Amino acid sequence: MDHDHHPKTDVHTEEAVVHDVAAPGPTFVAFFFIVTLAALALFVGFSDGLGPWKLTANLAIACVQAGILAFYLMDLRQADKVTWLIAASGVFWTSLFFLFTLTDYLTRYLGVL
Amino acid sequence: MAANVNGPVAHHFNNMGQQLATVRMGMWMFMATEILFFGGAFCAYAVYRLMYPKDFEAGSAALNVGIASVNTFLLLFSSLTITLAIRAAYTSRTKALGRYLCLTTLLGVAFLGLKAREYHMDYEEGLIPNVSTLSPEAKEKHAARMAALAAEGDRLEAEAKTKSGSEAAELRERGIELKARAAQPPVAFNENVKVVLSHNKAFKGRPLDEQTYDVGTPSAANAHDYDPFKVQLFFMFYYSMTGLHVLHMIIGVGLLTWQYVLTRRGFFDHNARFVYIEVMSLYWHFVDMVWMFLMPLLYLTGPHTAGEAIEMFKKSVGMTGGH
Amino acid sequence: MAVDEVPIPKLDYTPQTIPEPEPTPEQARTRRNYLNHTTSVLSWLLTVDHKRIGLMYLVAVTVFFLFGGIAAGLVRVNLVSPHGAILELDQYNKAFTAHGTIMLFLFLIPVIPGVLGNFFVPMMIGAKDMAFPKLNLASFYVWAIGASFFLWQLIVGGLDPGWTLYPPYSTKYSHTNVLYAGLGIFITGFSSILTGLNIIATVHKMRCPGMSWGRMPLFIWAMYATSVIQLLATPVLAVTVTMAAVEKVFGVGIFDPTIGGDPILFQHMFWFYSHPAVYIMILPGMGVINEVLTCFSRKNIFGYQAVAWSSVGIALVGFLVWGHHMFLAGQGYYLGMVFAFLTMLVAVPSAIKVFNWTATLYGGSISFPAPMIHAIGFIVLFTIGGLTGLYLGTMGTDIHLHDTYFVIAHFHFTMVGGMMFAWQAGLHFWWPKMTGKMYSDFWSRLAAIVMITGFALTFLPQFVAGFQGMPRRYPNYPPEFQVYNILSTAGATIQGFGYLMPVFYLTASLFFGRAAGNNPWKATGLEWQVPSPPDAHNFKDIPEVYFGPYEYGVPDGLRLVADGHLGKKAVHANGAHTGAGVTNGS
Amino acid sequence: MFAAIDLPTVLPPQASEFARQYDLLFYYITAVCVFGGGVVYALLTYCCFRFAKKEGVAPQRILGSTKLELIWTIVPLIFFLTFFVWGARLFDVAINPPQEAKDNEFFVFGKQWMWKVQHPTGERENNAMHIPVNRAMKVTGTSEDVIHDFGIPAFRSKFDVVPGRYTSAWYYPTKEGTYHLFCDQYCGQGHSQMVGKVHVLSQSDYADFLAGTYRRQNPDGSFPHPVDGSASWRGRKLFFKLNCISCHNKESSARAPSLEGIAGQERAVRDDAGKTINIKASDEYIALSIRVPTKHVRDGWKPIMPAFSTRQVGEQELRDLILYIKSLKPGDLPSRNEYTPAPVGGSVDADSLSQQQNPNPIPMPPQPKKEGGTK
Repeated sequence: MDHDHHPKTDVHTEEAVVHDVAAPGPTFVAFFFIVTLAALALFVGFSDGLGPWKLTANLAIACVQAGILAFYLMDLRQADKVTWLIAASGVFWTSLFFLFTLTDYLTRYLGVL
Repeated sequence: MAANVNGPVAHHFNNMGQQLATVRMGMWMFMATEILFFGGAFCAYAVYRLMYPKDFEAGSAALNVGIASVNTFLLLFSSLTITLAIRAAYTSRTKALGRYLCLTTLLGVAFLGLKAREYHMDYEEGLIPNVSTLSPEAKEKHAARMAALAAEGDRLEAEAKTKSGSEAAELRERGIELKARAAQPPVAFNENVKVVLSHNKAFKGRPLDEQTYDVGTPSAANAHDYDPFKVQLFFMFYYSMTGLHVLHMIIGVGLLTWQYVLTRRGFFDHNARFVYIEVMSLYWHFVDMVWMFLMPLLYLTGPHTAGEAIEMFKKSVGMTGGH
Repeated sequence: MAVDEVPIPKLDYTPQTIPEPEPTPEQARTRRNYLNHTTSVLSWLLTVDHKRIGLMYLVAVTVFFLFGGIAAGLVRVNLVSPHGAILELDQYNKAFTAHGTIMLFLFLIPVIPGVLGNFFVPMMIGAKDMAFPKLNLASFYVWAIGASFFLWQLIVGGLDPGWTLYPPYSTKYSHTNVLYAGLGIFITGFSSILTGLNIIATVHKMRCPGMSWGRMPLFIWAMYATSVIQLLATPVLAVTVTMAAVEKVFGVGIFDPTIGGDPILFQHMFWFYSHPAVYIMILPGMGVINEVLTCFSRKNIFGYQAVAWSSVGIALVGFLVWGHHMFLAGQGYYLGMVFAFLTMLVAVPSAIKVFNWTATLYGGSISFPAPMIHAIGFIVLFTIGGLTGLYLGTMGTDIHLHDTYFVIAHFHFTMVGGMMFAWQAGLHFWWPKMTGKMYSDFWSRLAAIVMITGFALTFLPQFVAGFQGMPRRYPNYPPEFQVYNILSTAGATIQGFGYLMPVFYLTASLFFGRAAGNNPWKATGLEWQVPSPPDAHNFKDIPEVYFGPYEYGVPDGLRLVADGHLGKKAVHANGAHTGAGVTNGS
Repeated sequence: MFAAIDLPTVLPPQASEFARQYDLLFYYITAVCVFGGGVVYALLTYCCFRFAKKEGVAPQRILGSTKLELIWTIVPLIFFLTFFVWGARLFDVAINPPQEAKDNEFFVFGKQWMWKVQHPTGERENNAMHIPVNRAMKVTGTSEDVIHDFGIPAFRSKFDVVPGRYTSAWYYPTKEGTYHLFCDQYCGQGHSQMVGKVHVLSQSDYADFLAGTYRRQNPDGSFPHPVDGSASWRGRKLFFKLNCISCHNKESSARAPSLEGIAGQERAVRDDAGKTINIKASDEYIALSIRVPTKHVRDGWKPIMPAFSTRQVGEQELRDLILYIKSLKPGDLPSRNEYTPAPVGGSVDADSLSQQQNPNPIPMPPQPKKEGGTK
């Protein structure tokens, strides 16, 4: 344990309580990208070109969309470390659940029966 | 920025900074929970999508992609407006804040309205497993098929009389089998979904049960041949996942309306209270995000065409008198 | 032994005040505290005071513990005879299901976070309240609503698929109220999420000056780890029950093999929550033990960092071991290996804790009031529980022990032998602070000993029965197992008496108990530096902390400190100098 | 209720090769745990007494020791990992049957609430499994409704039986005897009745069992009727169903000759011409005297037996009857008013055997009252 005897008053400092209100520019640019990607997703969905890769492509697009949304519209880019940690842990644990469960279904019949 | 923040500090906080940071953190944690919540459903979906890709694509082909596409854009725009709302709140422009909240609410309501219409159409088409009854069209199609089966059965038995020995026995067996099958009662959902899929031009699959049992030799395996029961499985996911999303939407719309009222009452004149708008916007963005993933997983996996989508949407909102 | 010698920190500041003397009986009688500053019924039902909410949890949880206990009693009595002594088959199934669901969802999960967590997390970190007081109240009522669903399904005929609710039995073949129970689980789970969220926010944002992570009491660390699990695991259970409910309503479903569903998937989703859930149950208990052991051995915890981080370690790795419930369920062999390996890893932090606790006692000056006896009992019983867990986490040995009484015994050794005794320890430890009254020393010690004896007698024989292959959830069984069951039932009876005793002497202490005083145990936690019962807002001024939580190393801390042994003037042994007028009656 | 408490052995019987390997690991873990727990308890006791509160003795100020932390992190971890490795290898053994086991594959169907066992040869039995000793065998199972679990403690073997899937285990039984068969996965009301017996037979006995003539001599020397699942057991059921028993019975009334031990014996009969001849009681003879009883009538008996045409007794049934009659040894014929056939599940012989063979029979629990029972 640390032994500096000066009280830490970290939680009491006036931290940046308001995200600096960037000029609406970035917001609109981000939004424009999101909408374009949505349109692209529809286009991919309606075309039969990609075949089995259609879903993969669309999910990739969705991830990009979500990223932009979180980063610019939800101001994650200005958020503090803890917020990042929380958001990351949510995604991380979900991916763990996916990883293990799907592993079961993909390896279930290896070496057994 | 922090300097000109004014507003009441709750009894148990020491200063505004602590209070705002806490509220914000709480909301982010709640969203981490939500990620896990939908993550669970998505994982279950993924498992079955891996098991039965063709059937899930068939199920997707039976959905109303027209409404879904329009809804996507509605939701995206609402995402923009709520962002503008929070920007307005930051700079304490309460008039603009009110406008944007109102706009967002309306977009949300529009989404829900269309969604309701979509569910209603699913109901009309009889796409609710174990609840729906045979749709008229499905009824006559099924009746015709069964009649054909029965006739074929009779023909085989008659033919059997002309033959002799094992050959005759074989024919008779087959005839009896076909007639027995013709006598079986239909599974309403399965027949309905076959009809709906037959309307989808882009979809070229045949139901496996007809493939295996029906008259004539099975045609060459098709990329989209599907098993109606697995399609039921898909629809269970469709209903539970969109249902959960709609539930979140309804809650969101409720909160938005409430905040709109508060705005009009001047609750947000203390600009420190922007944080409530902010967490609201986070929630709303999250709901939007979920839809971004539901769209490709549920609606866009199956074969569709843009024309069909437009057609469907027109039909949904009654611009054309059905087919 | 080799120890890292750290000198007692010298203070380089001058505290303003020396602590107030104990209040005179006069003051004690007249001062207003959180119990009596308002008295109307509504002021209790609608309170946002974390301490009152904690008390409401205490009452509710105790009631449900009695319900669950009655169900357990029925089960045990029935098993006296190989043919089933008193219950029909379906009645028995409903009895053990009621026992399981009530004890897990309505007692073990809410008990320590709900009562001690609510009450003491803010006080121990020097906060005036939880981060979200209203949310705190809401989560209590949400929990109450969920609980009422459990009660309702009990009233309208009970539930029989067992607390694990495995489909397809629960969704297709059980004619009992699975839907109500599912709803109950969903709602109580939601409450558990909110509580966890609240505690995390509180720990992050509400700590008083100087209360750095390295100076937090270990109970806070444990509660923090618990809350992380609650936050990230519970939603998956919620969605699982939702899907099961959809399946039951539509009658055709996601976990139903007849249309291509896979019942094993339910087990994955269920255990993704329910295995971490056992850590939700045990971690707070471990936290309590740290407080009690250090206090009654008058020592620093041995290896603060190790104990703190082992809590976090358990919380994290605990997420990745759920598959060891499914070795034989048809789960893939290779995935099973991964899970078995991680299970062995998660066993280590628990071992670390046990060793550290034992080492904490070394060189102490140990006294044995009721809380300490419970705590020692915890270590003894939890050790057995943890070690027998190794048999079940080892793939090979799990084959034979899976779903036998060995599992039952193991589970109860961790949950009852661990959690239940930690709860008793915590309750007896903080009771004087919560109520301001001291209970009977004799009866409390007697009760502790009776509980421990009864418990050991109940569950030790079940290990043998389990190794012989007696399956769980059997209303009747081959007679060769009868002797073990009779022993168990005898033990259960003793245990029952043990659990009833506190209800009486604690209640009695409210009326006849002597005033406890501010700090009866001479403990160092911040919560002990304020009068008992505390004021409505805990601290009049924000306390400041200057060094770690367990400075009992200073012989009889308070007095010597007051004599200026450390620094110039008074500071409590844990370095908290609470501001002026905390202790004077209003 | 307390009348007969059988004092059990502490350890379950060890009746298969896997059980032997299993117990090795089990006792290894036990040894380690007893040692580790012992250390903790010893320290705990020492501290509690040595450092109990004394006047004037101040507690020491010990904050911890990185060295000790490392020791008690790493040492347990090493042991735990040995458990893991050994355990994983054992599990590997349990789920990977050798080729000869695969060639000898039994099948079990779990059903609320009974086990149906099918032998590689197609023989079927309920809640009982007769298997040969010293011969590897594989059991594959599936369920007709909910998840069950096919567990045999004596073999330390267990596997969940999941609807819509095939799961399996394999045994190499090493000790003859009768052992418990449990359903270990909760499956509803009758869960605790979903139990049975595993009979490990010598190779020759198992051959007899498949031939349908397997008899197990009880300790008291008496022979019970044929075992459930065998052909002659089916024959026995027919023997009652067709009311043969009303004349051919233990009491051997004046109406019909006893049939005990006639197989292969020379017998004096009157043919339809009325002259007495000697005929060896071959299968064909027995068949004929069921189809056309008046053809050869046993000396000294009236030709009153009704004929049983193929409509009443199919050829396969007839075969079962013959096997039963051939299997009858002196004193075997049931009494006229004996109750059979065996109730589904608890087969009569499984119990009557277990009464003598195994001191701890599965009791017949109270039957479920409400519906939802047998589907």
